[in-house]
Amino acid sequence: METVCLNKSDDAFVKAVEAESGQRVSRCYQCGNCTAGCPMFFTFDYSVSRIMRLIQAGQKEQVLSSSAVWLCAGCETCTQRCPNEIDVAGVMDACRHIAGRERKFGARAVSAFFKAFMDSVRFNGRSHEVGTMALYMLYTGRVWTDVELAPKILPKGKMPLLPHRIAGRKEVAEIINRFNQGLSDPDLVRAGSATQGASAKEAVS
Amino acid sequence: MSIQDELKSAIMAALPDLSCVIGWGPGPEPLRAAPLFIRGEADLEGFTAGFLSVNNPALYLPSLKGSKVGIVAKGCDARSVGQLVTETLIKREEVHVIGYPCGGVIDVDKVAAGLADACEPGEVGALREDGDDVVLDTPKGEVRLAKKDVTADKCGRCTFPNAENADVFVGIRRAPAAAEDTYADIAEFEARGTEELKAFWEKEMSRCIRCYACRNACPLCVCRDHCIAASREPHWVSQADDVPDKLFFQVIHAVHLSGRCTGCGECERACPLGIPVLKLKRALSRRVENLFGYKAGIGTETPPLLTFAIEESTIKERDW
Amino acid sequence: MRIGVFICHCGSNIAGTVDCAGVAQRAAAYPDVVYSTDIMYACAEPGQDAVIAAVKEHGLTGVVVASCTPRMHEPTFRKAVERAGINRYMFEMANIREHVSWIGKDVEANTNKAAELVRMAAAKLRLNRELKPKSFPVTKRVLVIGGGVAGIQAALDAADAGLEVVMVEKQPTIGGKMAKLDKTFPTVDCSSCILGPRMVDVAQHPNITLYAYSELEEVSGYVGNFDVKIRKKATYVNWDKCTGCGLCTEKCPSKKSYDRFNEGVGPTTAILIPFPQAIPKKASIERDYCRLFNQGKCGVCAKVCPTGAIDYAMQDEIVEVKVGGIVAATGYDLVDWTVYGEYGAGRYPDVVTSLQYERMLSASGPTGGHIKRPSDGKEPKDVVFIQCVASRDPSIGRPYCSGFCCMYTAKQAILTKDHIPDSQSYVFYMDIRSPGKGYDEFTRRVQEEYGARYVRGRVSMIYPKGGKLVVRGADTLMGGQVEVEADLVVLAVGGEAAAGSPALAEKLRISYDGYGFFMEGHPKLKPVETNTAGVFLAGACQGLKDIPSSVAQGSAAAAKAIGLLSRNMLDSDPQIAFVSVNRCVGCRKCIEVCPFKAIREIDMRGQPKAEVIETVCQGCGLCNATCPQGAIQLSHFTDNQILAEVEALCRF
Amino acid sequence: MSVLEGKELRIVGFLCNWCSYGGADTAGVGRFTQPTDLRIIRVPCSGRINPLFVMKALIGGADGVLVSGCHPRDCHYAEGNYYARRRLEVLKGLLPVLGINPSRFEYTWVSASEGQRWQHVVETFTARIHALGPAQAFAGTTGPANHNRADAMVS
Amino acid sequence: MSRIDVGYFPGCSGLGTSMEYERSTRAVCRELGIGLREIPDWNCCGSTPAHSTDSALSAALASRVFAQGEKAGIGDMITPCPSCLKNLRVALEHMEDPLFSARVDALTERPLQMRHSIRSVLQILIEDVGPERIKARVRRSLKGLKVVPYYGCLMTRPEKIMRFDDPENPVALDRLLEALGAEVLAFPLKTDCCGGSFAIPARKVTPRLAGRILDMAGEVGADAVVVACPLCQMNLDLRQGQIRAGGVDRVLPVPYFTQLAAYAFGLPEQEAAFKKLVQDIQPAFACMSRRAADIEAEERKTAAAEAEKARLAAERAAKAAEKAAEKAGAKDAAPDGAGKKSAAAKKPREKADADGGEA
Repeated sequence: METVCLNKSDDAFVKAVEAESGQRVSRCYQCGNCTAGCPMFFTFDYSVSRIMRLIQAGQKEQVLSSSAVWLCAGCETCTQRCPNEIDVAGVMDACRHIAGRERKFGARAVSAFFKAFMDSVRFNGRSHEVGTMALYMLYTGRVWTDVELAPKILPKGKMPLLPHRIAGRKEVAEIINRFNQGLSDPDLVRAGSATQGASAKEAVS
Repeated sequence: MSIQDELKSAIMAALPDLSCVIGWGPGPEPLRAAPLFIRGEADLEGFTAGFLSVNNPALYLPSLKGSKVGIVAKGCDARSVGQLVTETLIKREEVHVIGYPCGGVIDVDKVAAGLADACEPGEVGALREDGDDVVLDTPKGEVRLAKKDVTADKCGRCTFPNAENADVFVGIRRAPAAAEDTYADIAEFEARGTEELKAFWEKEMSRCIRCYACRNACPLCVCRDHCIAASREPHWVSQADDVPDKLFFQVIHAVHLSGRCTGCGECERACPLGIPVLKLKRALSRRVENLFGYKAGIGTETPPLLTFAIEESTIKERDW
Repeated sequence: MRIGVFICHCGSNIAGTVDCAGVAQRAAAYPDVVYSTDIMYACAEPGQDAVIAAVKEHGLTGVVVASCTPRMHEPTFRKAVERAGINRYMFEMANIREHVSWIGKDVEANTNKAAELVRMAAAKLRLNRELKPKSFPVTKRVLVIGGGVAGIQAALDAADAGLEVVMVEKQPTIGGKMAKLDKTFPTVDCSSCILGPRMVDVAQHPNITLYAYSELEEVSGYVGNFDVKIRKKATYVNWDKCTGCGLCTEKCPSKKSYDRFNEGVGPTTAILIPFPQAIPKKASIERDYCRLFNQGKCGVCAKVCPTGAIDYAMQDEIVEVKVGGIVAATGYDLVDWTVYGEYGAGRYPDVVTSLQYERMLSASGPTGGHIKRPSDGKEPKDVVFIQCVASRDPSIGRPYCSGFCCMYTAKQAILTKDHIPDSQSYVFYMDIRSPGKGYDEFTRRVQEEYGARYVRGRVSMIYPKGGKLVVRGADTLMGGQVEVEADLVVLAVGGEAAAGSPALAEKLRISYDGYGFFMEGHPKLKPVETNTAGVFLAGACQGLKDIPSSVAQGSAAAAKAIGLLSRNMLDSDPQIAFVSVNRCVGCRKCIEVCPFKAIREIDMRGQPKAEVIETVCQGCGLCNATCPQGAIQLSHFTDNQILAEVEALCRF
Repeated sequence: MSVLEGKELRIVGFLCNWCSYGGADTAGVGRFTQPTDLRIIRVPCSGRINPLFVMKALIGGADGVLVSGCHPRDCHYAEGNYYARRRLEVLKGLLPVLGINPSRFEYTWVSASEGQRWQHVVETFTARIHALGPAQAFAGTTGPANHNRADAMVS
Repeated sequence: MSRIDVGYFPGCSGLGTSMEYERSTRAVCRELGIGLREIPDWNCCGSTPAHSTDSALSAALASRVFAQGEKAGIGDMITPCPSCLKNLRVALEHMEDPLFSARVDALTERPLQMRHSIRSVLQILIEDVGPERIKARVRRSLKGLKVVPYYGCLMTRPEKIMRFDDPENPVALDRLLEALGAEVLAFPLKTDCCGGSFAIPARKVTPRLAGRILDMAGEVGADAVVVACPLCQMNLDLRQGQIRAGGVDRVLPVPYFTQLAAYAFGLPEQEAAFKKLVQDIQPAFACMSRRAADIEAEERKTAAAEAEKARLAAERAAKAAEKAAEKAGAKDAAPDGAGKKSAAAKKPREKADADGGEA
């Protein structure tokens, strides 16, 4: 354990989380209801209410490097029951966004799975279960993941080996590429993205 | 028998019970009839009821309270009577209303415009109705004008040509000129925008001479000698010849008449400078009608600003 | 006029963001101002003395004080100027604290605004006239609405002081919420043992008239002379004949009525006496459950009643009373907790409210003082208490702390251990709020001596599993999730203003807040007064509070009523309408709109004129705004006075 | 009225004593920061407000006029605000025809407990008036008659 | 029957692990007169990985789906998958904000023109078709089948976005299953989380969360857990082995509600697609048949008793009426006895009509 120096609270981080999530974290009075109802609690390093507290205290490093923000399943139970009407799941999502931008992945397997999924979507326009699993195994080296399920599901004919590729898959890939180029950055958009967006598009093509 | 004659016999029939009957008689000029107070048959000489019967005889009723009076009434005059009764400013049993079907009245300013260079309206010798036209004798010969072009604006939108509350009605009821008052004139006026209208009133009110003819012609002005425009206790306006003060007087008159004005138009007609002061009152009447479905002088319900509803279905209060 | 202006610093409250000396300097140039100064605390004794001294020294005939809101200190300064020999209405206040210094930090803007407000006040003052109150006789009787512990205290105190008291209670018995409690904190003494005798006193006091099962129908009139209509609801039992023997309740065949007094813990009969110590101890019929009323056949109670008191044809009755003062003591209700789907929304029988639990604890309750699970009647071993249910919860519009739940939960945990020695209590709480004599010690005792496990965290969900209730909660101090398998869950449900409070407030013409609690005259200085003279507040209707505070407020409200009615005559407010007869044209518009029928038509030399009935006029000024020729004016708020303020603000 | 030119506009408030003036006090006690433009005239009841006061202020150069009374059903005098509601609602119909932007006038209800609502009302209305900018005087004034008139009333 | 035409977004899993949901949804909609117009060349909504990365990215993928809808003139659409539904609804909600909308447009370069709405298949069945019409379409009642409805976490949450049913105790699925004839058991974990997609990266999640749900279903005596979400279905059905390894020993079939509806409507196995389930549903149906026979026998007994009671009551009433008529006859010449008779005679005919309508 380390002594937390409260003078060194990262207020910019607090503001960033509030801006990203649209929530006011100061409304949280630490009743613990989010933690109480959280189904994923047992996988977390910090409970949800601890995450909320750490955000309030501007403890950026602890929040962004935690596994909890990545393991949140987004089930919305905390949001539903928060007496202060904070979209807690939205705050967790926002932390994930910020962590992702800063290349901090507190739960490698989860972020690898997300990447595998998004790659599958980028290639095909839709997600392809077999493809996603293959990519996931590739990214994590966990080649035995769920392999015992294969004999159960394969005979059912529910796992087509080939993806359904959509005609507009390039368009979908473009969306993801533009995002990766930062074209949806709020400041950029606010500054009048029309021209910049167009020029950026030319650069890509 | 002409309507005129029928009216005369109706007046004579009623006169024994009345202190007088108010109608119209010869005025200072052939185009302007004047109020005529009939106390005997002799007074009927020159009695007229028709195109020139512009004045609203209801104007005199409150001051004659206490004795039973008859009036010959156009539809709009009868609305004034109705409103005065509703507000208990006069007693219904003290008024004997003799109604007749009104076909509209003259607007002398329009005649003047129609005459153009021929002569001044005051120089016209006589007016004769001929079908849809009026024929005027002028020093430069006869001038024929379309009647609708010299009829008062209010008559064009008249929904109440017959004195429906009359004790005696002479003639056959006329169909109204319009099914309802759409206040199109006000909508059009308002559409000119606040900036233009501000300039409009600045210009119009700069011409106002503070003669109060508008107020004096209003049958529903109850204040009479105690108008707050001429008082220090309370002291609402100064006596200065300023546009804001003069405009404020018009606001006073309009606000005092909101939910009460029957739209008889006497204020505007009486203005020697032709300032369209009726517009302000009609703007408020439109609002009152839209909000409360109230038309002054028709029916006997309490005027809307002297009562209330706990839930106002038509008032959408601003949600902050 | 010679006007003196005093700009108050209010310590730093005003002077912090207003240049008071600067304002005083600017005010010196206003018309008729002959003396202007700033002053540290105008309301304090030296401040008042300075005002008085200045009046005498400078021959002032009018005074402006710029300080706090007139709703606070106008009476103070009026008295001060009166001591200086000026009529109290030759005084105006400019509110430069609540409306200036406290709502902005821009010193330049604040100073300018303060100076403008002083200019307005001075402009109005120049038109003020001396006004003198008239006096009128008062009715020495007080109405107490609500027969809970606060109302009982107020009624007894007022009655002991010699006032006649009329008490109106909505339920068939007085006693309120306290009568339902088993024990009280922090002494754990028997609730009915301390309340019961007080209830009996109410019944027996010669000065108290009790209308139980009655409601306030209508109030008119004003301080000193209210006219009150009370609706005595039909009980279908003639209470003059009913002896409270209870034979009818034994024989009543309809045995599934909702037991209001026992909060629905077990059913009751359609004709009932709510509980053995009920005052009045009379039977009444719950029409909704009575077989005779619903099936047209029965009449058992009428047959068995030895005094023939049953009267199925009974109708509501309206009683009219005249009173001089009113005490509202309508208490509170529990919030409808079934909005919490995660707690089962009422689907699980073994999730009960704290008040239901009180009835289960009470020896005179439906379980005879044995704690039993509603589902199977078994004695629970693991009992979970959840605090802050419907308190401190903005998501359901109840963001406030109910104030008493922490303490009664501690008490209930203690009683649970007393009743079932081998039981274990778990208390989920957010913060323990125990500021009161012996209160915090009490919450320590329940943990240290009675072994209740206090868990700091809210409960997310309750669900049944295998005959138990699983309580999913958090222990934020431990930093994690916890679960308890409970036999019984007691929800410490928060309170809200009693049903119908806003409607009653409207009848009484008092204000209420966004939650329906009645507004006190001033949060600090007028805690039991309201903005309506002669109407006082006692108990939880003003804001949730526990028994000691309710009793204290009941006494305070009584003291206010006693003080008011100790005088034979009251001064009327001279800020009423007056007619200038020569301007009046008798158009009757003022008569038409006056909400109080305070204007009548008189005949003056054959002319109709309006006349204000001075004792009836309340000074709203509606007539003034209605009169086209301004013939009727409201004293102290005349057209000219308001116009002077408007014109002080106009630039053209 | 003298306001801080370029910073403030002239906003006149007519508030009933029992609810809205109390609400403004509550806002003050709660330190709910508000723009400084508003000057409040206290009247016993919104029913006391003659619509002509509003007109007087608007023609006299106020940039905005705000009336606030008790919520319907909550009038200290039982009915005053009901009349006020009708009269002020009707008055709104006169302003545009007269050449005055109707947005310069508004009425609302604020109770004595609603400090925050009052803050919101003041902020919103002040922002609205600032968006409209200063009102233009009706041309044709010969002199500063008003203050003379106030003197005349006194004499 | 009035036809409903609506856009249809199947979601990616419909092409794979939830093809039985997809197939039965189409069949059930067809039978209920809901015309499904599939969004042309639709793409993945991005699911959890997208919204975990960025809200605008997630909304952009959703926005393309709506844009494809616009191409075909579709503004209102439905989807069977609650996870897709949440993403699409959140996107619509966020895009109300112009700045956010501009950020999305910067990614798609296809600004939306129409108003869009999206609801779930369950929602359209309950709100637009209604339990009554569904009941009327039943040919093979599920009488005797004890089920628990499992909604999953997202069908009704977040409340402000989904605006459907009670977020804590939803009942739409209950009503629908009751309409099919099933006995719906009280189930306290209707909206508990099953672990979602975290079954893959975090192995210990499913045995615990899905296990808790299966265990509770078994405890309350369910024959089957009825679901409306592909991910929930996979966790509860495919992963029952993993769950068992985690210590919860319950074997329960986990059909989609649309499969049960297809069955109840008398549609062929090809459309109900029960064979696609990992856990066999036939034992549950066997239970159902046995119980149905018992219930029907019981019902016949009570019906007979009721009829006897009614007959006796009618007799008594008739006698009383006769007596009254005799009494009144002295004063009134025309006693009205016929009215009653005709009313009594009308009853059987009504019943026959109803039967005819059924058949």
